[in-house]
Amino acid sequence: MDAGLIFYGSAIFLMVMGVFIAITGRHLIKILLGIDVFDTGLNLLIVSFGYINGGTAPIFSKYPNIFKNVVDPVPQALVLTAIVIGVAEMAMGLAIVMQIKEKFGTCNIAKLKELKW
Amino acid sequence: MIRRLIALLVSLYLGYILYSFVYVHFPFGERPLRGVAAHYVENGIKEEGATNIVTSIVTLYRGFDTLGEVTVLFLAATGLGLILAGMKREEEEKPEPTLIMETVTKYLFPLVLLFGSYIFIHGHLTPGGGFPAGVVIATGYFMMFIAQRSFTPSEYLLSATESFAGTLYVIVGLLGLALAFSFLDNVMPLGIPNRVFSAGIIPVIYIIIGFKVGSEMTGILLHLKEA
Amino acid sequence: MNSLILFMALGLSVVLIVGTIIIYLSKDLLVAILGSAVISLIASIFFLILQAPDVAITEAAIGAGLTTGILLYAMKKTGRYEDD
Amino acid sequence: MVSPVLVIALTLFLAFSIPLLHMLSKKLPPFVPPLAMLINLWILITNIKHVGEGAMLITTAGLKPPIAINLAIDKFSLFFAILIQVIGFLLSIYYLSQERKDMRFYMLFLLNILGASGIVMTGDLFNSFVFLEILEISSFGLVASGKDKKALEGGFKYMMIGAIGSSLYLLGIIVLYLSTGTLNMAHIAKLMPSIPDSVKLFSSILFLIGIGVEVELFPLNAWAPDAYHGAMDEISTQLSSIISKTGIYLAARIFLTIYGGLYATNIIFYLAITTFIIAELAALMQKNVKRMLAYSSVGQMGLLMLILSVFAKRGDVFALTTVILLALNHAFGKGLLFLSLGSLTGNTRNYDIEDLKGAGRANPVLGFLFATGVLSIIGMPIFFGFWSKISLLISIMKANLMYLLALLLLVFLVELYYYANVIVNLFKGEGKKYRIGVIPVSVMLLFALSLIVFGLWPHPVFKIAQNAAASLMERSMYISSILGGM
Repeated sequence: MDAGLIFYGSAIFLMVMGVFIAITGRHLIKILLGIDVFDTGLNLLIVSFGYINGGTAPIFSKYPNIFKNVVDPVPQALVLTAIVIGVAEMAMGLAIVMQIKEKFGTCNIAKLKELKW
Repeated sequence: MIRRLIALLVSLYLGYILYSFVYVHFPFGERPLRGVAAHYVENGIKEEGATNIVTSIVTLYRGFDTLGEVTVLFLAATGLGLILAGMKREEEEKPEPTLIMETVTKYLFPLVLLFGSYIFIHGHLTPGGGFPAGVVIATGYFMMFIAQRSFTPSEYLLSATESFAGTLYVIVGLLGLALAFSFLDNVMPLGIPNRVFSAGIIPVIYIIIGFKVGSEMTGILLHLKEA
Repeated sequence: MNSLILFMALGLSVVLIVGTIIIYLSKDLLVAILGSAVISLIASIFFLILQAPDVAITEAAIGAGLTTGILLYAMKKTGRYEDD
Repeated sequence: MVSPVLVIALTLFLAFSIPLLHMLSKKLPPFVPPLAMLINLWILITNIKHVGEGAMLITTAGLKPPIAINLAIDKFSLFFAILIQVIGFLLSIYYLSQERKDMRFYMLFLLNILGASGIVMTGDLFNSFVFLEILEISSFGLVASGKDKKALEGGFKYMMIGAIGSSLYLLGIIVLYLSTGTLNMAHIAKLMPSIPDSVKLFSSILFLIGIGVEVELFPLNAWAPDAYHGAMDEISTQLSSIISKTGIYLAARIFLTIYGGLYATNIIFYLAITTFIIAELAALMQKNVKRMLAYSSVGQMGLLMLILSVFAKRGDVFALTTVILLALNHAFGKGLLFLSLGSLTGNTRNYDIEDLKGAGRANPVLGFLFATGVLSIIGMPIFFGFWSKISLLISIMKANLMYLLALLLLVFLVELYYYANVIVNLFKGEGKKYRIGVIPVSVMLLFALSLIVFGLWPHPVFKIAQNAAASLMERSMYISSILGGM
């Protein structure tokens, strides 16, 4: 079995489907869910980039025994940041959606016609 | 329907391009550890004293990013409050929580808080750290909102904690600037690796982040609940 | 990675695919939101398999827990069903 | 010497402490942003003489690059940092005149400026992503904070496109990291020759998508007219004067410094030229003046990217100077137009061209201010716009690109026509008179005055812009000053 196919494949599938859901979604929350799925896929892709065959997690709990073969810690640190940024974007988007629901009475983008879509 | 199908095919095709690109240039698991990553793995413990390398990258090597990350969360909490302010509140019938729920959550709540603080205090030794810890604490509050009839944390206190923790984070960074001419420098003694009191300012930063994230997330949930 | 873990990952990735399709098709937003929570949870298991425990904990707490919570609060306000 | 990292640290400190100050007194929060901008300006100005050839290196975490994050400030970034602080200062003064109950608005505003100054000062790619997110998320909040239907819709669109664009920007960063093993801009630039061409092309397209959202490139600019239209007038000023200028900085920094000459130049060229033409034609069709200004803004950004893509490869310092001059003119001119348009409509948020009839005659001061902005944007003599347009034409003629010259002249005629239409409308017939405070008028006067002063004495500005452009072209200098003798 090809590990690359599983991890890269599912990460990229999530990204693709995320964009697809965001583009074709008719409900604003559905669009946000699409962006969320896209972000999850991207994070998965970045962490899979950092994997090194046979590597262990970059935590040396048996110090001073340092294993030389560890996975790349930098993508993990970057993904930590990306996850938090994703939830921040989501919260902001939901606030806008809730106000839209209150002002327009609907969350269906086909019915939001204040500005030209 | 046809347009959706075309959109699906186009996005799948783009995904296929991305996949084949990635597969050719970065084959899974075969990239050697090099560049800055190799430096972090080899010298991380010596330089910063934390046995969890990811933690030392997050809080010190790339600590400036983490300050920005905390800012993003702060931004989300304030922006959410700003946008939601002035919304009509719908008074609706809330189902009464059962006695079992109420009692169990009352006793579970301190444990959740304890678990959260365990995570951020041991951030430099074990996986976890300030962000998940803060979220665990916020989840504890979330549980209390749902299960208790009259539980509302003081917004005033939340906002004060958030703001105070944020300023403290910047002050810790400025301390590095004052003592070692470099923002966010690890100015405290490193201690012996693998102990709780080690790794210089990393535990301090994670405790601050834990409090800050906890209060921000609780604030977000509170705003959403009351909207 | 031994083949048992790989086999498990393959099974989980099938669940992942089904999850995204459910999010796309479902008219009930509650189902879609829970689908995204499941996807985050599986992603966090993948992170664990990929030797990234820090990311796994964060994703489980933030992606699967908190995001779902705020989405559910928002859904309570905006209505559960997608109207056409 | 005052470390420029304080620009970011102190702004953050003040933004975090606004809730505490609010608890002390409800009157304090509005005064925090101007204070922060003043301190920042002072810090940046005292640092001007320390920035020599190449970039000034400021480390964080006590470690040399590429190990830890660093700030890298050369003349180009200093120029943009000061521009951002000046406009931020003027806007924050403008906000003093408005009654605003919610202190959170000021926090968002301050963090927006922080994101922009972070982007222009950082020397680390991933750090620029974090600041980009700060900039974007605060902009969604600011756009949507008008809370009427248009503002919310514009904010949501911006959010949708911005979220996906910045994620792709992140993917571009990761691709570069995987091929070089570092995130430091100078280090990546140094290792650039070792990267295979296909990876370069791929990552530059990802960057282009991420930055394209900020610089409003077609087809990523669907949000721009709506967000400009929907946002409050001051926020539109901020969008056009600060946020899109930060995008231009980022584009120049990434494509020129890191890639060493625009990569995927053809793609950028065609996208930019499409943006330019479509947006100017759309502006011509508009009956809504604010939307017209928005489209004209998008068109101007397209023009800037167009010049970048044509001239960057040739290493033409004069053309880059033109880009900077145009950006400066646009920042002040469009900012002035949005602000004065808001006052001319009496903050009714009704921007139809028919409703503006006679508003300029009824409010002569505002009419004069609006006319100043228009004259500078279309490039009349004695205004600053004249010099930027002239240098643009000269640089195109020097490069012997006659088709571009013809196109530009044609589009300038279109521009002239729709602006003239608005001006004629403003001074024809009878309009309503609006009361307007001292502070907004003086802020707008400062905008207008700077356009006239720069127009009458263009030499110092020209010199500064030339230095900034030259430092952008000194790629090897930038690399060696950050990495030392490595």
